[in-house]
Amino acid sequence: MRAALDPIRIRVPMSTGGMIASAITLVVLLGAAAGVGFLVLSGALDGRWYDFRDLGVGMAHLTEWLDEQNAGQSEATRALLGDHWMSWITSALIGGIGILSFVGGVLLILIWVERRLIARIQVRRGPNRLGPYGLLQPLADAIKLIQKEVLIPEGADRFLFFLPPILVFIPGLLVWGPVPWAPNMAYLDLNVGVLYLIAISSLATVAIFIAGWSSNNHYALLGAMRTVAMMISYEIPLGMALISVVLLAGSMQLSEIVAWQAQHYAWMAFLIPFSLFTFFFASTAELNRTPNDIAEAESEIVAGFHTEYSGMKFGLFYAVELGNAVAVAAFVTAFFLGGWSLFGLELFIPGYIIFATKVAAGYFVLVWLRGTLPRFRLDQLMAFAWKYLIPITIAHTTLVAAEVTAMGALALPGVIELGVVAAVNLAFTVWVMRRWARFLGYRPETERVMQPKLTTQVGGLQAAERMRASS
Amino acid sequence: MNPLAITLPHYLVVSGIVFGIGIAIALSKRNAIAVLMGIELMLNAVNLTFIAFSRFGSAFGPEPTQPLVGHVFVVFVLTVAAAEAAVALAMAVLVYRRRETVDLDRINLMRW
Amino acid sequence: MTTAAEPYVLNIGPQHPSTHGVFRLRVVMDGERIQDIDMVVGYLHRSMEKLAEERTYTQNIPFTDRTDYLAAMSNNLGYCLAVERLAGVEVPERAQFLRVIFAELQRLASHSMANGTFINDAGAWQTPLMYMFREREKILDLFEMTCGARLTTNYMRIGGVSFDPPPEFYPAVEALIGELPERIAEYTELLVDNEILIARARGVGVLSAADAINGSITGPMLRASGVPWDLRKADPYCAYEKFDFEIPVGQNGDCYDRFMVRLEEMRQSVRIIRQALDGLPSGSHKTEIPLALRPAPGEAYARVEGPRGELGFYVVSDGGPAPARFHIRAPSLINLSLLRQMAVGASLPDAIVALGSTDIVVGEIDR
Amino acid sequence: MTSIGIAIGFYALAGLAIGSSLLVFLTRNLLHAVIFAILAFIGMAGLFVTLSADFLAVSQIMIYAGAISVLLVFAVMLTPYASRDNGNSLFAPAGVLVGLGFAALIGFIATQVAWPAFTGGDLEAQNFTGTVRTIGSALLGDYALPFELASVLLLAALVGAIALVREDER
Repeated sequence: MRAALDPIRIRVPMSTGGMIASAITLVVLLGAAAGVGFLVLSGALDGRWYDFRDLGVGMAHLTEWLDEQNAGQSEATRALLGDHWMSWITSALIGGIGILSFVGGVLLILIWVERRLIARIQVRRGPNRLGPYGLLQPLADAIKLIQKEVLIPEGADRFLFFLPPILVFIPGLLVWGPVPWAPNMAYLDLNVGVLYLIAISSLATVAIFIAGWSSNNHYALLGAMRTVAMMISYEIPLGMALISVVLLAGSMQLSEIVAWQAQHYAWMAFLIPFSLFTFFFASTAELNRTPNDIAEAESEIVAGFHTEYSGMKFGLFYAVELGNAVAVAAFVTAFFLGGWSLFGLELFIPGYIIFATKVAAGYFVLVWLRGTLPRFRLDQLMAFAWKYLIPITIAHTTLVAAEVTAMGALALPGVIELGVVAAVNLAFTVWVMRRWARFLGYRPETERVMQPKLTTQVGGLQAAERMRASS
Repeated sequence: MNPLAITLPHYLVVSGIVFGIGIAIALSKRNAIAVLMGIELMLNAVNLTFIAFSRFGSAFGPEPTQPLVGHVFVVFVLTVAAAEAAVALAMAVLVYRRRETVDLDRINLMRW
Repeated sequence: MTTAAEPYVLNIGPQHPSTHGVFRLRVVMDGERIQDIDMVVGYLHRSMEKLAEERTYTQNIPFTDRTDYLAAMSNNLGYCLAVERLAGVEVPERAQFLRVIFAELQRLASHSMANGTFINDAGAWQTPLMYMFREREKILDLFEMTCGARLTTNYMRIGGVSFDPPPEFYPAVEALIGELPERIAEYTELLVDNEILIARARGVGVLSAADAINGSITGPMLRASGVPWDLRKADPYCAYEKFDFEIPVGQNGDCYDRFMVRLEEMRQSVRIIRQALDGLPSGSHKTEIPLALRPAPGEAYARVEGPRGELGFYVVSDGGPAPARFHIRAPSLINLSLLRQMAVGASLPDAIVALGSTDIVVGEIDR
Repeated sequence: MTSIGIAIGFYALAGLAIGSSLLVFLTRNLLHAVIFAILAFIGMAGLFVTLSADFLAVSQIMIYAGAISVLLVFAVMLTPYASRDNGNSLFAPAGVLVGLGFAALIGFIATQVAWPAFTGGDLEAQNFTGTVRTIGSALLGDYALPFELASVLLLAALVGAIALVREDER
């Protein structure tokens, strides 16, 4: 595969000045790292407002200060507005603006990232004209989309046609609420966080259906039917995969799930690999991304449910799709890849940077899949969900529940416990996946690649029969 | 009375209004699916009542005697509502297939 | 008594990502299942066969570029063979070899495109297409080097080829066929074992050998159905009888076999080009013919194994400078006619994959 | 519960729930009615949140706005032409009267009865950590039998719904 990228490999010539500059940069970076390490180890940072490792700590200090100010207000104001109104409004505003700007920025930059990555996978260059490295391309795209006319197809239900871009955009923002960026840095740290995610993601189903329905277009309707069928089917394995996580961590709160993984130095990905696989696969189905992008299969139904949407309405669908992909990467990170923890290194590196790195890695896998795999067929995907994933996830969840009970009863040291659990789960996953696939009639040895037969003799039907008989 | 104080009667009034609207929909709509929506609204209103009583009752009090019985009931109501919606809508589809209508005024033969 | 779900009509095309041109499928669907399918062609009709009656024999060569624009060389070749047969023109041996080299390069380019778009139709988001475009691009560079055009080459002439390749052509083509086996191995690695591709293409759009022969389809589709039939072996033209190559024959006749047959044919083409380059005789590349060729009254039919199948040209002369009648046997049109058999009863994605494996070129269907 | 946040939330969400419910009744297009019903369900979920019922609020969104609404839309779509309008039958005036009567009755009871003095105490003071654990232990403790029965009911509904709409294989 190395040869594939050969024609466009970029060679950076290293001049003496460049080497000196990079040496200086390296020294400065090392010095900064040493300084940070000293600061952290000396404990000077712990709990201070300038603790950069966790912006939530600074926020807590700000809230405290605002509450003091609040207490100094007049009796009448406090009776009307309560004791915490200043801190509540401030934290809501800061968190909301933070999430909005993060999601907005991510959407802008990720269009570029995705296009460049896919271009690299496809031996192309990708957008490189507008701005440095083509970075301004998403902006230009957005401006173009805003300028375009929003067409409403004839016979479409105007009210219903208007709603779906909004209805999918709101859940697309809401899912970012419970994301734990650092130990104290989650905007909406619900104690039913997992359920909240499932509930919010299920809201988009109706919106997509309405979008396809109201367009008055067969392609859109086919896409909508496919999407709904797939989303409903894949919500079940998705939820079941998360149940395993919840059982192990003993909480539905995302920050506690991450804290559990950090505390045990064990990522869920090692403990329950099958859940990771299920969650990721089901998420690609929910996201309409390759290999499960049958809902907007370009070669079949043009663009699926948003065939008739143009201009910024299409832009909203597109943005939500990208944003949800990043959100899924974030949840894979939080549930399975240890969130902000990195085996103790989170003491030195800010949690949100670790988290964002993992999110970027997860997102890269999604893009990679998109650039590589063909697409399943609808009935194959549904069969995979109902015949394969759901039975195995049920068995797997039962196993995890038994393990959690046993762990509670035996109370062995953590390393032994979790090691045994990881080994058992891995063995179970491998065994049951192979076994069940065989049970369902999957025979890789007979379905192996059939090379064409080579011959130099030509002929008609009889020759064809002779060749068939000779095999 | 403090206008900011939201108490049990507030919730009960909301629940009553929604329940009334649900009854009105269920009784006066011709379409079976619309009737089903009315019933779902009624169930929702009842759920709100359960939770309101639970919140303003002793369950959330200083020494909870019977914790969250209302909530448990709501869980069952949700279950039943889901089951009911599935079966009722399946019936609506079936009736449509047999008689090409879901107009309740015309489905009057007790047979199809 | 139940009322079944009503079938509805879906118009796939004229503008649709997977019709590969302006071509319309009028599909009657029941849910996702196809009940009936109509192929509506003619959006790209340019009346070539009639126009050809107004132009001299040499002037008609550019028309043949524009029928199957993905295999211009093969079209040129077929037409020139027909006129040569009609007029009794002898072709020098060097020209024969050059014709073989360029026809096989064209086959490589066309099969790259066919396989790439087929995988694209199966849902891989353009990656295999782009990989195969990479090699096609180099082949088109070779064409440009030789005759100045990339797509509509207009290279073959009655009595030979228009230009002798320039000196820099030979190292370039050596380099290309040196690396092509590696590249084809790369596609194999990427695609052939791919579970999803096997699931999508295996058992889809199956045509038995008898069906294929009855439908008079030709080319890789026929061979994928298990019939060992290749005009390069069965009715050798140019210098094909001098080369040592094999024809791949599929086993099931499904879309996957068509893909594999095309991939294997690419390997065989590399073999042929290698032999033709090694044995390239010296001499003239073209027999001089009169500017206004006036063949004796009569008719001739010449056929070549184009990338899509039997590409036949039928030319009738009444003694004048222009053909009295000109007809092209377009393999795409005839191969497409069995799409109905492959698609009815299948689901929409399967039909699209079957259409992709048919490898149609709309310019050739409509002419 | 004396807080400006709760008050604003309550009035906004109550308005959303009641207004959307009214629109379900008033609108002429059945699909629009489904959309408004979803809004009403979401408003109800919001009211659950103001009552500290976190688990139920999320369940409400998941089951009503996520699942039942999809069922409703599907039912509308699978019964074409017959079910596009949301018209009233001859019983509409009577139905509205009954609805008004019920609403008035419940409102009267709610405002006139002297409810116990306990008015939803300050949860922060009690270290309130959510309802999930309590509901879970109740469901698997005192209410284990109804819980299992509910699962049987769901299974029966699943099988029943499939059996009802299954097409004859001919």
